[in-house]
Amino acid sequence: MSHETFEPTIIGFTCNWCSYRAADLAGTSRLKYPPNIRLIRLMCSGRLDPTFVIKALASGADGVLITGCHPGECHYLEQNYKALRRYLLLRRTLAALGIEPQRIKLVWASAAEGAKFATEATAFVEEIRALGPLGWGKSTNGKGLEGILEPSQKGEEVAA
Amino acid sequence: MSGKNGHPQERIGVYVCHCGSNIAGTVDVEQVAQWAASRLQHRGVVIARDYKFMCSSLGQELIEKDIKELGLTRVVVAACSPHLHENTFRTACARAGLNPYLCELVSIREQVSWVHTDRTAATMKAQAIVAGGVERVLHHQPLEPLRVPIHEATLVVGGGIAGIQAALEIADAGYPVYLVEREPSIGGHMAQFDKTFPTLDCAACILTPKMVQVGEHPNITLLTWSEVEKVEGFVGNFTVTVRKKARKVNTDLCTGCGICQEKCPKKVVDEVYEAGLGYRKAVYTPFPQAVPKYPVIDVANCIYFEKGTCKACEKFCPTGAIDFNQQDEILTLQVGNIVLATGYDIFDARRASNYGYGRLANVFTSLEMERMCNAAGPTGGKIVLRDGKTVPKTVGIIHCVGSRDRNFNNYCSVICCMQSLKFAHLVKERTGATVYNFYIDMRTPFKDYDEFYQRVLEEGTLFVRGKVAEVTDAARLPGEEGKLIIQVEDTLIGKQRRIPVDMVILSVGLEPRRDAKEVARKFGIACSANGWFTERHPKLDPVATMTEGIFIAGCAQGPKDIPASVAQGAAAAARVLGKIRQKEITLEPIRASIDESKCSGCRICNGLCPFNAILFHEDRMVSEINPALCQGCGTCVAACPAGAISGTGFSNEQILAQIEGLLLLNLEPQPA
Amino acid sequence: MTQRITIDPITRLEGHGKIEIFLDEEGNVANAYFQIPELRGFERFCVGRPVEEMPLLTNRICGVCPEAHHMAAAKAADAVYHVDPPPTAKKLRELLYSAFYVTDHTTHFYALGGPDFVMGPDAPVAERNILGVIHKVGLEIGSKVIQARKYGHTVVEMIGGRKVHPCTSIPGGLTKGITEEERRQIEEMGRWAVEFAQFSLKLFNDIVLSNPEYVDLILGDIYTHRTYYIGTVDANNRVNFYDGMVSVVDPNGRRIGKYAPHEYTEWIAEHVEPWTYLKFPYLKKIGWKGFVDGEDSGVYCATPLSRLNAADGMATPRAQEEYERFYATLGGKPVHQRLATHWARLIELLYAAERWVELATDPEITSPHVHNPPTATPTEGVGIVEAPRGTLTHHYWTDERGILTRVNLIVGTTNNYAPISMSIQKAARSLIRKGTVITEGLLNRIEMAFRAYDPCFGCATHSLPGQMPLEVTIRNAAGEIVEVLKRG
Amino acid sequence: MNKYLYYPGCSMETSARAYGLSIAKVASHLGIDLEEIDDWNCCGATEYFSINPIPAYSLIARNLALATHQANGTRTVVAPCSACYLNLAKADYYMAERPALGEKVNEALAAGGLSYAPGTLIIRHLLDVIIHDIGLARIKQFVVRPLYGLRVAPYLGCMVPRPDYYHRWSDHEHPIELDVLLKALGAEVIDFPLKTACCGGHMPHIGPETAFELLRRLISGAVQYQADLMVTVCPMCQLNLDAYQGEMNRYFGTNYRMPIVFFTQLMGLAFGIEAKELGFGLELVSAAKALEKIGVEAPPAAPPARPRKAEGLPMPKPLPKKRALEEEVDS
Amino acid sequence: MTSNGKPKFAMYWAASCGGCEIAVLNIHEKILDVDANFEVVFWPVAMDAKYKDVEAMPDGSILLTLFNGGIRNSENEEMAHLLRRKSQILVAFGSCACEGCIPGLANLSPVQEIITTAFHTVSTDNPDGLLPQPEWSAPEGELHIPRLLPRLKTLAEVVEVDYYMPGCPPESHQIAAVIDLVIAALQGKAELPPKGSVIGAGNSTVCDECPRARNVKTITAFRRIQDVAPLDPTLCLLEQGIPCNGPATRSGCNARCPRAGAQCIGCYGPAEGVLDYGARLISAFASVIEAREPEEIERILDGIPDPAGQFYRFNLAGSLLKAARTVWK
Repeated sequence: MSHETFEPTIIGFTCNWCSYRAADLAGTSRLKYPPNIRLIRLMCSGRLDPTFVIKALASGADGVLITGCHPGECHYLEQNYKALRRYLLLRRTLAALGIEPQRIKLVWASAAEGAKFATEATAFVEEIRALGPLGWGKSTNGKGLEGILEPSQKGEEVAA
Repeated sequence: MSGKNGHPQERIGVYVCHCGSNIAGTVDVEQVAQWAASRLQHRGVVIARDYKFMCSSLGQELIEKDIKELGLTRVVVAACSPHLHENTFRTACARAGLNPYLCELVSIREQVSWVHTDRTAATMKAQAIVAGGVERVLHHQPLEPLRVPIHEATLVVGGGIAGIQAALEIADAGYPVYLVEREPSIGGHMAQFDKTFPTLDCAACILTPKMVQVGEHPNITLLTWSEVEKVEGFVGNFTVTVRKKARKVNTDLCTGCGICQEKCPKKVVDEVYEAGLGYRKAVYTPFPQAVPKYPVIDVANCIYFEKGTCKACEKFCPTGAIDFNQQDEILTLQVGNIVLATGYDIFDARRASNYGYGRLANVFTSLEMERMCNAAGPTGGKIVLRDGKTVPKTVGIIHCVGSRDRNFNNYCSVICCMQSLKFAHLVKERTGATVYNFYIDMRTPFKDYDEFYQRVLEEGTLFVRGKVAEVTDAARLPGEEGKLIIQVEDTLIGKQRRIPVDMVILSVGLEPRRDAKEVARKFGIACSANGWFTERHPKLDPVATMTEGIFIAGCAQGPKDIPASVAQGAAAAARVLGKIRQKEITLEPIRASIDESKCSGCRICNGLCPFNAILFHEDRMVSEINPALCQGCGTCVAACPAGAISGTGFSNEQILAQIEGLLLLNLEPQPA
Repeated sequence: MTQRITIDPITRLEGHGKIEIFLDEEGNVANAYFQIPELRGFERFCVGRPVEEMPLLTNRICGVCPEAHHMAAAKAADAVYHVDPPPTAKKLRELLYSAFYVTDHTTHFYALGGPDFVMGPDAPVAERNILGVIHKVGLEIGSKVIQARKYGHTVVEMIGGRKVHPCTSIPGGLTKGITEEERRQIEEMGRWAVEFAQFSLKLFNDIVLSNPEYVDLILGDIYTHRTYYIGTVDANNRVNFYDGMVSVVDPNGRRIGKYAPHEYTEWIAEHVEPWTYLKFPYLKKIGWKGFVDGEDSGVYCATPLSRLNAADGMATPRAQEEYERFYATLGGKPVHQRLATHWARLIELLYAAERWVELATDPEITSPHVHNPPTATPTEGVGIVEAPRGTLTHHYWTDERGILTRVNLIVGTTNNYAPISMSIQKAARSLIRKGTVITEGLLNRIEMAFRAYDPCFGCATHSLPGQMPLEVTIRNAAGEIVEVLKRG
Repeated sequence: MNKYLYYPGCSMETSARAYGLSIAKVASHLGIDLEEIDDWNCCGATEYFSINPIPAYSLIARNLALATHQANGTRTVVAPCSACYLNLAKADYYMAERPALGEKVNEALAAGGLSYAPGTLIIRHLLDVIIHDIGLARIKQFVVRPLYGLRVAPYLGCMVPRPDYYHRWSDHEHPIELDVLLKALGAEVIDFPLKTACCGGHMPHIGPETAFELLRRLISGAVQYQADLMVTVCPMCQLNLDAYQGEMNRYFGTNYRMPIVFFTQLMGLAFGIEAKELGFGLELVSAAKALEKIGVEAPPAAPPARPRKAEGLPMPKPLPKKRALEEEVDS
Repeated sequence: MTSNGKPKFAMYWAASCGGCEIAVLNIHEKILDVDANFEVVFWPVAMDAKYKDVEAMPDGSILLTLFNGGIRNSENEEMAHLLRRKSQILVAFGSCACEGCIPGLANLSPVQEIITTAFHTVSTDNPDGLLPQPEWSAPEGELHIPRLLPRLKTLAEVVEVDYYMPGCPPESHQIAAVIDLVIAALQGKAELPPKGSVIGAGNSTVCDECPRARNVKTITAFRRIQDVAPLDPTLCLLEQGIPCNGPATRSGCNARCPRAGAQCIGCYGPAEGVLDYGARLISAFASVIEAREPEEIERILDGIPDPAGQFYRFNLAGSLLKAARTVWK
């Protein structure tokens, strides 16, 4: 896909108490943001297992948005700090594997911040669009990873 | 991945809601339904329907009918936010005999139709979301909600007006209450006040009867001079450890006659009740109407405890109630609910050093002023300067000290305007002095408040609109010598003014208790950044907290005046009573559990749970989760390096499957 | 008319190889290429790793001699951090290493190289293996062999933490020492190992040296090359496996010099041929003259035989005796007959066992002081040990945090790539002639040519793992395949 | 021996020689080793900031860069002049806060083969060092000629306590560091309400009338409180108050004769050093009369920190930070 | 060993170091049980064998094949397919076959880079920058060497695997146990585990077998092992700041490395049911870091200078991402 027409696929993780409600609020307030982002609800950003992020990226997502309550306002008191730490370490690891750390982003949004959610979502889609496709499998070919293995397998042999 | 190898045995029904035109307006719902029926068939989708209003009784019946006739084992509804109708559809499934937790509601309204405009894109996203729901629901398990019996007793922390109100409401309803107060007497700040705005009725006159009620109420166990040390357990079953500090006075013998206080030779500045403006003895009750009536010995200042001699109180006590050897007691209370009404501290005016409090003798805080006005106070209600005799001729009252000020607190402390007006009135009434009020904005909402403002205006109090720059005793112009000069920009005339006065009253703001954050941690509730306790919902659930069974009332939740505090006290009580009457409460069965055979006892998870639900068995070297304490956040599930912890409702399998669904990984190949 | 015989895969050497033989018009051997098809990339993917992990990562270059890589890496890491481990740490490392030598040489003699002799080169294939050996020499001896390997590994495990891929060496020493109880066991096993080594030499004596056919085979010209030899020696120019200077002797046995680890680039260079993934090390000072032997060719050899040739003797009494008998029997230094390597290996086996006992009885050996934490800023360092299959060189560069920025490895077997190729060529030339009936045994003799080196291409191909069966392809002058000799 | 890097600034040799002299004496007395920064240049106490910040900051940063090269063993730069102190601190602070600025400044420095990493140095005012590193207790030990009976107005000016980037001072409006120091010397210290008010700064040159009014407020304030003299920590304050007092009198038709001295001069006196060596006599409004009072012995017991009237209402205690200092001096 | 109706046993190495073979030899006496109960038909490292015979064998005629080594080139892949066809039970034997092992780290860089680097080292005399050529015409004729796959694959990526036996190498006592199990199963005395299971390993993680004392985990700093002195011989290494992978690494090795004072580097791979080893470890380490401010957290994370190596040392080829992005491009 060429850059102009590139429509990124983004998975967003929300926490049940703040950011998911922020997303709901964005909806009820009829605020618009691009359709590229698909949300998954967790009870808490502390539930976010880095596996989910890597799984998403490996299965064709071009970016992952992680959202949770503001520090100090976690429904479960301080679990969002754990999310923050995992996020920071995960970014470093992905970077070491050649994935632009900007492809994952952590955003705090309270239940009242529907507008913030919408702007952040829009901004993130644009950031990812600018980065271009990640290329780990295409989300729509129904095969995920294998999707990109095929080409490389066709040209299986590389000239040494 | 288990998501891939499919679950042919499951029979899934997919229901796409039009929500009138709310969804159908942007999403081609028929298309979504057909798509699901064809492309997700091999994932177990046996029927996919669209309907005008799924949440209508007809819509629900549609689902129930299919469950019965088509033998559905899973249901996916694509409609609005689960926060609105999850329950609706779960109950529908339950009615049809399907475990409610085998139903998944995905939002294509808040997350699609209302936030997107492009119909094609919106429809595609809706399909992805449905696919996500289908993949996810394949991994759902039938669950039973947890039921926990509720202990009838309630703990109320804080004996201010809010706590008193809550305690009385619950006790009157016939349920036991423990009221814990840190100070020797209940009453809180209100007991320090003289008059209350706007009605100007005497604080003591309306408060003391309630205090007495509390003292005498058969259902209320009053624990003053006591502090909560530990809180364990969960809604319905809290175990609370309270330290009952040694009064050094045997309350069974003490009659509260007060002789000990007369005879005690040691005079101490009373920082608490008299706001530092007056004195008390080393053995004391904070004020005559104290409840309970029993004094306490202030060990830190008692001559006997310092020097080993004196014992004046003991000598003169007619009933021999003084007991120097009395020790702290540790009580363990079983309660079902907790109300926190721990109140506030006043802003420390010394921090705003440009107003000279603490340096310039005749600068007073509003709380000092309350005491000074109070007939029972250090000056017997006379308004005088620090020398204790001179009556001021000019008085300046400065609003918003420490409030609405980025150097200190950004918020408005709510009560200061009305309080300042009250002082303006009292000062005028008692001294006839000229009174200036320096304000940023006048805030007089609520019943009869603004009327009171008008009244004070008519009384001839002068109002200067502007934030005071400084209060100084450096005279520079004739007539300033020996006065306090208030330097202020009068924003209404746009001029700098220097107004010499005899007395300055700082209307200080309200701040969270110094130890608010620590208390929040102790009770496992959340604090806002500046330390006020966080309510479950700012509008719809103002007295509940995120932690089941713990409620908040009064200024602990944020600055408010007496009427509001009382209202919240009563509200919290009502919520508690509601819970008690349920006898038992059902908890969402979203819980984590540890597979002991997989647990390596690495103890990574042990420190992660804010609710202390994870315990470690040294003997077996494995960790275990107490399901009743677990709140289901899933942090430990995500953290367990051995993958030994799993969480119901949001298991790894469910989330990973949903990811695959959202990314359309397992679609039936397009029919050519 | 062409005849075809197939051998596949090449067996009983760790790793893989492939031989291409071209015939001329007369059908005689024009040339033979020994190709290595693998390359693993350690030089590349170790970059970015913390240097202290190298003893663990480079282990995985070769599971046959991980101890060698562990040691070379540990020594290189010490050098990178400019830290000198406490004496006990060094001794423990050498003790581990000696025990490993016993295991490794035993494995080779009985499981890999030995069968050719024990069973005879023409013995049925199905019997020409360790189980065959056991069947022939008797279970009692078989279990001795197993015992020897077991003891060696037990010591490796006691000091190195694991039987395969030890893990205890870190920059500045070891993560742990040994207890007196462990020391006692180690000593006991060591004493047994000494006996076993002597037993093995006797076995070799009885089965091989007392068999004129084998002696001819050994002394025969097929397996002889007059090359340079290198090997690590201690201060007294005695063979040492763990530490010292690398001694270099010419085809006449004259020592032309000794170099310290950090000087290796002045002595060794690697020649590249486009038809193989393996490089051909040679002596820089002499230069690369192609696959030829003699004083003018930089081709050298690094094997047990080379080590004996490059040294003035062995550092332990019994081994020294054997050393002298060795040269007496084979007509003085240097010995160029490659098959003598098997004997040399057994002498090293004895030395290793004796050294094992020496160290196990060293008073310092149980001291708890086994680590000096590094303090200097890490920069660059070289570590050299004698791997059973040749001198092993690790060379690391790091940034100031000790993160690798560059890595160079010259691995034991690689040293011998050129001589091995030459041996094969020569064997082919002398064994494949027009009209020669190529028999199983004859093909095995081709294999014997390099099996003597105990080449480990698991090691050599550290640059990229991959399996590659040996196949001997014979092409005529037209380049058409005359036959593919695959093993089997 | 406490070792510091010393940035004297331009006035020590000229308008504030009394300060320079007394610092030298007192420092050696207290065992403060002040190592002057080699080749230091103007601190940038000019209006240049308002014209172009980069050169202004570079000018200051050069001093910091030089200091770092010289910083063996110590990281602390001591400036006796408030303006110097503020500017050096300001440069260090903003170079850290605004990396872009930091880079530009370092580009400029690079031209001279210099560079400065913000945060490397700790920039402190002499008074701060004396109070916190030497400590009132030790200072008291050095006092051989207590300033009993001398009534002094402590005057800090605006630049020392504000903006106080590193929160070193007890208060921004009413710091008491100077007060307690003078108390420790035995002087009677008035609670001078104008201690951080403006001395006029550069106004004498720009708008004399404004400057005179500001000076009048200060001096009349001190007079109201019957101070024998005003004590400053800043050459510019001292210069304004001392040198323009006459003109100010003429302008208002007043006749104030308020001596303005540096705190180090009084320290020297209390330590028994000769007045001449401390630069007394260099001031324009002579302090001689005031100094006579110290000759007078038989002092009244030093007044308590905060007189509490027996009758009347109790005063609130000061904030902990201040109380600590007061307790130290009272002890 | 003569053919005698005994079930047939094969062991093969693809891209491996030979350590697995040694580990098998290290079962010592047990090797004789193998001999007694199996006919070893194919085992390159230990015996001369007949490749054509393997081809000739009827499909499924080998009962048990232990396949070690990763899939690095097309030959590896062919052998994998061949042995899959011929074997009833195909075991991915050892870390390389299961998850790529250390050679899998090669998946951090494109294969071209790997070759170029190897042929431009300090000691390489390569003025013309020669690189090995798949086809090369020597004066006497054409020479061929195999091309390499763009990345190293695990056995399961190319053929269906019946059992996984992790470890680098698998512990000998585990191998012995598995051999006993198979023999017992042959004699109908035991059940084989369901296909796809991991055998010869524990069900938990290394900590389960680690004797070191443990407390509630909190990490204030990560430290490099050589900087920790003295090393507390009895306390959990992770609690001493050493990034020990034990918590996330499957048990079965009896915690060898931690016992020896060295941190676990993860050779036994992920625990049962874990999808991505690195992710679990990232989550575990990060969760217990004692800091809330991003700057502070970053400072602590600087203590892990090589996250890719730390978290995917053995597992990269078997991880969800399988290789670094440069390899995919």
